[in-house]
Amino acid sequence: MAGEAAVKVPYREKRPFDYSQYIRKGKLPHIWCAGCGHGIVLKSLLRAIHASGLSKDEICMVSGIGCSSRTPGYVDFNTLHTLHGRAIAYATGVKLAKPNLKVFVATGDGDALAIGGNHFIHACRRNIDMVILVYNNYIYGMTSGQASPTTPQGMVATTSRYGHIDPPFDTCEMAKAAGATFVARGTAYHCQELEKIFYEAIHHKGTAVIDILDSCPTYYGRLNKMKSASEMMLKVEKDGTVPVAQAAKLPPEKLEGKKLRGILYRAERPEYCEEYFKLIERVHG
Amino acid sequence: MNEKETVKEVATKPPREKKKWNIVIYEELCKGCSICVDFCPTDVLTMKGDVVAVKALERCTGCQLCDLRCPDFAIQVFPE
Amino acid sequence: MSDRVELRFSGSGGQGMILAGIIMAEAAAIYDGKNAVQSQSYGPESRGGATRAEVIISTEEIDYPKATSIDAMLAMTQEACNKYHKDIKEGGILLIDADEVRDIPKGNFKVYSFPIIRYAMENLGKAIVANIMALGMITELTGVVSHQAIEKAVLARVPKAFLELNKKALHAGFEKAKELKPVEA
Amino acid sequence: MERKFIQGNEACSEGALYAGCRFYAGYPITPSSEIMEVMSVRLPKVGGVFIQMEDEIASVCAIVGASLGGLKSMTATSGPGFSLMQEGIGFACMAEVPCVIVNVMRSGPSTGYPTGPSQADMMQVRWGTHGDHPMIALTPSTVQEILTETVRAFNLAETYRTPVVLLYDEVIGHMREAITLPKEGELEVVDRARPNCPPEEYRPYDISKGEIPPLAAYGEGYRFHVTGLYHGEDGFPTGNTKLIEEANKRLLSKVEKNREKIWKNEDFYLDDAEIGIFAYGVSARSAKFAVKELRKKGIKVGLLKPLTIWPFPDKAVREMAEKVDTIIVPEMNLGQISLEVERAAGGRCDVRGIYRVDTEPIHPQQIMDAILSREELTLPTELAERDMTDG
Repeated sequence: MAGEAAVKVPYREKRPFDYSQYIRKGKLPHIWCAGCGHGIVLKSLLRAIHASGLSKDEICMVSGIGCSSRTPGYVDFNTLHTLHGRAIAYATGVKLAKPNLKVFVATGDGDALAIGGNHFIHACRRNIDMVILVYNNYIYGMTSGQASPTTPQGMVATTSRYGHIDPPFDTCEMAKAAGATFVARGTAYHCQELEKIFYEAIHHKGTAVIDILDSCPTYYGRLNKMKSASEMMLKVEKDGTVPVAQAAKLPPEKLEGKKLRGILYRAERPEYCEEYFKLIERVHG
Repeated sequence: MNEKETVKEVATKPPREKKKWNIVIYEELCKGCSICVDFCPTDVLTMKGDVVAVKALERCTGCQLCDLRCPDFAIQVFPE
Repeated sequence: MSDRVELRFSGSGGQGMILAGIIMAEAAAIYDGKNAVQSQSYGPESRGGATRAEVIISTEEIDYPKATSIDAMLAMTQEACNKYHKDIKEGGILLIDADEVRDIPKGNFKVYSFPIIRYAMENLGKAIVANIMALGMITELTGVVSHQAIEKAVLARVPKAFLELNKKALHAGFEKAKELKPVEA
Repeated sequence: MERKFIQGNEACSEGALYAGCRFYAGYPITPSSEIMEVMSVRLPKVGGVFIQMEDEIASVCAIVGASLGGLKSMTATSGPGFSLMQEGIGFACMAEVPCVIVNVMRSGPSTGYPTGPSQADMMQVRWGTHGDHPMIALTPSTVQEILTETVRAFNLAETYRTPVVLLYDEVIGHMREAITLPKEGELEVVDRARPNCPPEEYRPYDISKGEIPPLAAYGEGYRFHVTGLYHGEDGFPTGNTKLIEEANKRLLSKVEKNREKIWKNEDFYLDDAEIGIFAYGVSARSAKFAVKELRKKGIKVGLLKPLTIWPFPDKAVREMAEKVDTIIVPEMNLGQISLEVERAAGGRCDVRGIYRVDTEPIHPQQIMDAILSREELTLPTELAERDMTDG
């Protein structure tokens, strides 16, 4: 059942939301630059987690290396900050050792799709239960602005000064093709919609991949002549995307250059841990 | 949902005395990105040097968008 | 040196040489109460080409696990025979498949020749048990393990449905080896 | 007592299960694959988890994840895979996560000769990952020892909160010997220290109560943070140079300080030896054979066989060096451990190597010949001048 981004969330959180119940004491301010969307994404996630009723002890958040991968350090869960690209592999070990944990992977476009591409597709193939958040800001932020596997063609990075010629990956298409059973795209700009996508992803059994368009004003913005974080959010996240439900009604020319937003794909398929524990029962004695 | 819908939602609530809001800014957390200022639907906020400041609290509708889009946990809107 | 006995089973991949080696070693180590080490050339050869398994048997501790001077060697193909016979010790034994190994190597060792594969095919009905028959012959020619031990070891390793067939092959090996005379150089 | 005739690699799996290993993640590679094949069959039967990962990098990461989830975890590989695992091993050292990595050495560098034995990963194991780091590596040379040393590898990993490498060559991994399976309780099995403080007080790297802090498991109420960055006792990244230096030093010292407890050697005819041999793995078996033969000829040769190669058995080598004229180091590489022996001997005696890198194990005759005609021995440092075409 593809489509339907307008998910009903059975709650109306009292505002303002008390983030401090999830943020580790003394860890703010975070290291992210002014205008970086990662904080918006994190806040959306925390609200969704709260709505889902998961306790902090039930959650494990694993990350690799990069700006987004600093997320676990701030949140009061079981947290693991690992090697560049390898978060999903570590998360696989944690999940199989403690299948009752809800495992989140905080990763970036470079971390998940370049150095960690192999682990990414194999997690999708196994359909192991974890929520993979790809903070996609089109650039390597931590290492100061090199091109990533999602940098659009023609854009500038510190390693593509003459305009990037590599075609980018479409995170969602790749996740779907590799076998992920929940594939969605959200943006930091549409933070409430993102919260709902997270909420749905948390309740999904299997590999959930969310491509989160998010901005890096410090490098991507500056190198590509976007004056402010807000301008980037409007150009890339607001005007660059169309809700999947609306897209069906739009003529092709209106969709050109736009990315679909919302839950793009959802399927039911046996989940890896459940299958393994069935196997244990089968051969146990 | 976008900010316009939120505004509408607030606006269509049964007529009653206009609710008042307090905006709390945690200056030590604000990095001055101005996202909250740029996206405030009723132009409540402004930049004062490197941090955000309230310029017209009376216009605040309590939509919370400044909080929701603040990457730095630096602004919150409380009902009075 | 001690009573160290070194055996080498060689042939081509798929002829069951490694299994023969394992069974021989188990006969010694599990059923005859001796020490045994089995090792093998483990290479592309194991999927065809020349393959070899080595078994060292001794009542004492076995240190070096590979052959140093071979007491008895089985060669089921010409290629394996050519490649591996050089380590046979003076007075040692080389058992060859008569049809497969036409060019008999020269050396200070006794060569016994018997059409093992043909015999297994014609008289036992399956060429696949040639390795077990050869195992019987090596047992008979060397006396390194007892008949009971090798029989127990064979029966413990082969599929249930083929117990009788393998037992027959093993005993055919014992019998035929008794009649064998070394090939005149 | 159950006597079984099994392969070295199978014995490794037996040892792992005996030690309580309940998680295996791996990727196939000759000559170690039998370990994972056996684990894939046996683990689910004891309620453990086996997963075949997409590569060796993923494998080492998964076992660290599972270990943090509270399970004793292992992987096995060979040289090329071990190279890929290095970053993950460094992470396990830094984050102090117990795990066992088996390296069944084949010839290299690169793909080399996949099915030929070697002992050429000795230094890769010690220094393969970047930065200063502790390392415990064990070198069994019999099938029985593979079992017992696998158990010991888990015990050391759990005791010292560090990765432990079990290191043996293809010959030892693939040969079969009769072994006795230990009964339950016969061998010591160590489990990691768990915290007993209230979760809110738990600090995963707090050394105030001992140099090896207890390790909580994820999902059991202790919501702690683990990172590969330099971290303080609370586990969170730090840029404090004093803390960083202390942490770096403690990582090494927690192993070095305890090396007397970690060392394990076997000696053979060393008491009156004039010539000593230092050998591990299959080379130790060749050496023992040679010692027996040479003793029959009246030549006073003895053998020191390390079961712990890292931390290096300095003390045992030094003691041997005080007794003998020459220490001979036969190894299937071009002098990795012989240099280490030379360092430990500290000029007390001559140290000479016998090297073989043609994918065949060192033949006992090679050792005997070398000892009988000493001029054929090579100084470790003379290697470059040697005629390398000479077998």
